[in-house]
Amino acid sequence: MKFAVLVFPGLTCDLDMYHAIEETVKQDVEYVWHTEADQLDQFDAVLLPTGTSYGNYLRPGALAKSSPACKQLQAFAESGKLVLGVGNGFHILVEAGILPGGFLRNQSLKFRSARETVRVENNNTAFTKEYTQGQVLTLPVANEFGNYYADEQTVEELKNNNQIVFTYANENTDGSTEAIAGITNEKGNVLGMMPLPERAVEEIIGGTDGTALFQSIMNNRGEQHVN
Amino acid sequence: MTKVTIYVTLRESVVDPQGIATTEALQKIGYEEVKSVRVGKLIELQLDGSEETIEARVNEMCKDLLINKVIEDYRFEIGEVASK
Amino acid sequence: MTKVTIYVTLRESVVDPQGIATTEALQKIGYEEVKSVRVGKLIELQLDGSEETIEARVNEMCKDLLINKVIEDYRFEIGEVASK
Amino acid sequence: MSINHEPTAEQIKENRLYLQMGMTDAEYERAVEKLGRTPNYVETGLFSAMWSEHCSYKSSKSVLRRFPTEGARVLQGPGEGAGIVDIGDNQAAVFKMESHNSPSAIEPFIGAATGAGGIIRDVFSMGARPVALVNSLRFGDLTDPRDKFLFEEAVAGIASYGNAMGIPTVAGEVQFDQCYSKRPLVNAMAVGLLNHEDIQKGVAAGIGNTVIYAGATTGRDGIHGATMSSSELSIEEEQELPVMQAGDPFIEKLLMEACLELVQSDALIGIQDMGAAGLTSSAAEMASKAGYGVELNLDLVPQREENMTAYEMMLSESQERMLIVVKKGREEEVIALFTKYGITAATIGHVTDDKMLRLLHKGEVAAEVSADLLAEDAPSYQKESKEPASFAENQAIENTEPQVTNLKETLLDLLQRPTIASKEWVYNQFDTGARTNTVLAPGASAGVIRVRGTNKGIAMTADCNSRFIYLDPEVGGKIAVAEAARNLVCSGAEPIALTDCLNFGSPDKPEVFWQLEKSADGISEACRKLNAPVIGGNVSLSNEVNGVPIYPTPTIGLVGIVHDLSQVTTPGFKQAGDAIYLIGQ
Ligand SMILES: Nc1ncnc2c1ncn2[C@@H]1O[C@H](COP(=O)(O)OP(=O)(O)O)[C@@H](O)[C@H]1O
Repeated sequence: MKFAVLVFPGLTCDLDMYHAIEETVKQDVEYVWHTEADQLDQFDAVLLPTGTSYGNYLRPGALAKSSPACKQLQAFAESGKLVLGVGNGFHILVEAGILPGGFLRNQSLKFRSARETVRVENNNTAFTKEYTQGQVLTLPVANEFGNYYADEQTVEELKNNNQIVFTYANENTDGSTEAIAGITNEKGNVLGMMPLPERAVEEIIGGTDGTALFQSIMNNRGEQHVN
Repeated sequence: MTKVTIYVTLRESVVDPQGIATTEALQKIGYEEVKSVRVGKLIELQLDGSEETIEARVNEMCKDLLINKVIEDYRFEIGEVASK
Repeated sequence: MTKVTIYVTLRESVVDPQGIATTEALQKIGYEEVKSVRVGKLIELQLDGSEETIEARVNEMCKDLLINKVIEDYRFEIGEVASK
Repeated sequence: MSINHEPTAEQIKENRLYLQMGMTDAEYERAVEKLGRTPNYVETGLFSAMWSEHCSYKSSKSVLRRFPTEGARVLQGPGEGAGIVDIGDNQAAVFKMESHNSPSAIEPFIGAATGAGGIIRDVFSMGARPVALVNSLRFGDLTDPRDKFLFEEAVAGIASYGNAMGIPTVAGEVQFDQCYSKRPLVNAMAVGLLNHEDIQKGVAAGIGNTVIYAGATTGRDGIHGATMSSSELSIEEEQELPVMQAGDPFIEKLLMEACLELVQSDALIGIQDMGAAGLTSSAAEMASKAGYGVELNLDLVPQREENMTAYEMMLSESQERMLIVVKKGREEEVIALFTKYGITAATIGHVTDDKMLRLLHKGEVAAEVSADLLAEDAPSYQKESKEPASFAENQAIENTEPQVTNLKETLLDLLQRPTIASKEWVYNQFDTGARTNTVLAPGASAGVIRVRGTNKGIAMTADCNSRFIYLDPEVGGKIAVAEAARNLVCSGAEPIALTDCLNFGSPDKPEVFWQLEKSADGISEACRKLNAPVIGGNVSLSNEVNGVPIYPTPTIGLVGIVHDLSQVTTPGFKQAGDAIYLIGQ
């Protein structure tokens, strides 16, 4: 399987995602600079890392829309191949209209680094098959805009389609609507999440609860999308 | 050159964590008369362009980049803004 | 209840990195007519209080908490603001 | 516009205008004598900046000479943007600590953020990728609203810059004491890694080679910041506020990636951050260090504002800028490299053989001064040093053991003191795990970053108990280093080298100077014992409010090697039934 780590200007944590692939599923992985995103169709999956891009100016993820890579990302997502956006990657997916909702500043109004308990609400996705339904994971979070917002109608739709994949299990510290921590698109081939699985793939950096997410992607290879 | 001022506010249904914190902070330091605060953005553009098209163009910019309509509302004024 | 709208802008001599990045982004997606963007804050207060004192009180709030005078300027309006 | 209103050389002399720029009569006379004529306005500005304490260490040089700076691992000692130590396997650790105290006293968010930005540039200008940040903070009591504000905003500022750069903060310290009221200390340290062959220096060598400017545009901000940060702060409520510019971590991140790519190119000769005194210090120092001269055409400097004068351009302290020397003929590819990252870069001059710093502006020579004269020939003062009366008094106090009647109450009371209480509120605002190398995050005795591809780690900590140093600067200096060393050893690391930031009151007070000397002696002795030389640092003097100096605060930033990552240890009891030992005296 061939993974692309899509790098927008100023992106900080491209390395985390790159190494997570090397560490977990040991597949081909390449950095793709945003001006070279016309090559995305050579890849099987696109990964949008966390951190900051474009200085997080205006709204985190918003300025990515000024890059042609954004359109190419939209096309890639349309094609049904897998897209994983974590943290800032989730922001970009939302700003690009690939996933519904928006983000507000954390309730604390501060950047927040912590470890959170996260519940798997739907293990029947290309990203979560290796988890059990209801499993509670411990994953790091690190963001200032982790407060996911969706209006009632959107939440209704997310629920009806089983698009809510992760929720915060104990505390919803940042104030996300319905304690949402991760959602897919309707088709299920795009996942956006705030907790950081790529920072939980080795004991030495504090845990391995993220590993199964990458293994799920890997084992999904070849399977057709059922939903 | 025309100046356009865009007033961006959080949609009414959206809770404003910053506004809540600011309300509390003001009350704590003695401004009990403050009942609520909401914090939005003020985006000032300087642009070239003909009178007739500006309005449509600014609406497009807001849609394409400046505003996230899931969480924000906006209105704008064209021309100089009264100064302090 | 009175509504006060405070318009907070960066002092003229202060560079706005966010505004610069936003200008470039707008130009890249086809809004070449945009020459500059500056991003400020819009603070909407709801407060009780007598007409005469409001102005002085709001000025104090700005000084005490709402404004960072090293980098920001402000002006405000009392009463309802015209809506969109 | 000041264009037509610049005073002439005669007016500067007659009206002693150099005083406003921070130069004394004697310093001005020294400049005139060495130059062989009266300097014009721009030249006076160059002297005042380069001969400020911040750039020349004129008052502290004699103290810095006390530090041991050599050792088997030292690849670069004090004098460059950052020091470098060998960590084996052809790799090296690069680090330095710097203060941003004065700006943080005025606008703490911006001051602290740009402090972090500056120290990060110092590290990547050496060719190293910054892998971790550490900070050391001092504030007045949290019961004072202004001090609380300064504290909260400074922490948020550091977080904003470090997080947006994707560099994890892995250790630090905060102390609160009345002596820092309104005059906080914000010391930031950055640690980087590189391969030996990638080490860069700030040199402008090779006649005809090209000088390139890269990064943010130059504005009128921070003019005379170097002299400002060397002088005492007077607190007046309604004083005219200086303009401070927010940092732009987005630009800095792009600049960093571009510079780290450039390091791999054989076109590069030298590179240096434009820090304090901006273009002046980088150009003069790069020329002087290499034994060459530099000619700059200021018309070519990327400018943010209109009608900027030569004086303003040379003394601007706009952030996120680098000065680079490349081989003649290779300009285009280097500029293209920066352009790829969206960074402005322009050729602004070339290297000469006449050892002069020559500035051209609008077709005229705006300044022409020997680079060595600016960078090397600053006056050096042996300040008067005198043991404070309080010292003997304090020494005479008998040791007494505090009488604790209610242990539980006392313990709880202690734990509630902000200086002792958990610092989670601070470090949870930092992205401590960015780039997945953090083996020990804040909350442990030291921070540890792994070195990818090896089983090694780099450990780091910042420590200084200024009360001890106030009571006995020599012993206190030793204690500061020893505490840092213990923090490393507890984490499984061997201390190898240190950086420091000497935060003191005015060196013109003999008692303060005595503290400076004595604490340096203590630090030096501890360094020798530990075989951990000082490879760089920073001096911040005149930290006083209304004439009262802060406690002497020589912050120690100690770095060590973890030889085997499986040996990294965390504090905290691991399981019931384990034996507890007390080791040491
Ligand atoms: N400003 C700071 N930035 C990052 N980490 C900090 C900061 N202040 C304290 N810490 C971390 O908090 C922990 C406790 O700090 P401190 O109270 O100084 O502990 P100790 O006295 O045991 O060294 C340490 O791990 C330290 O690295």
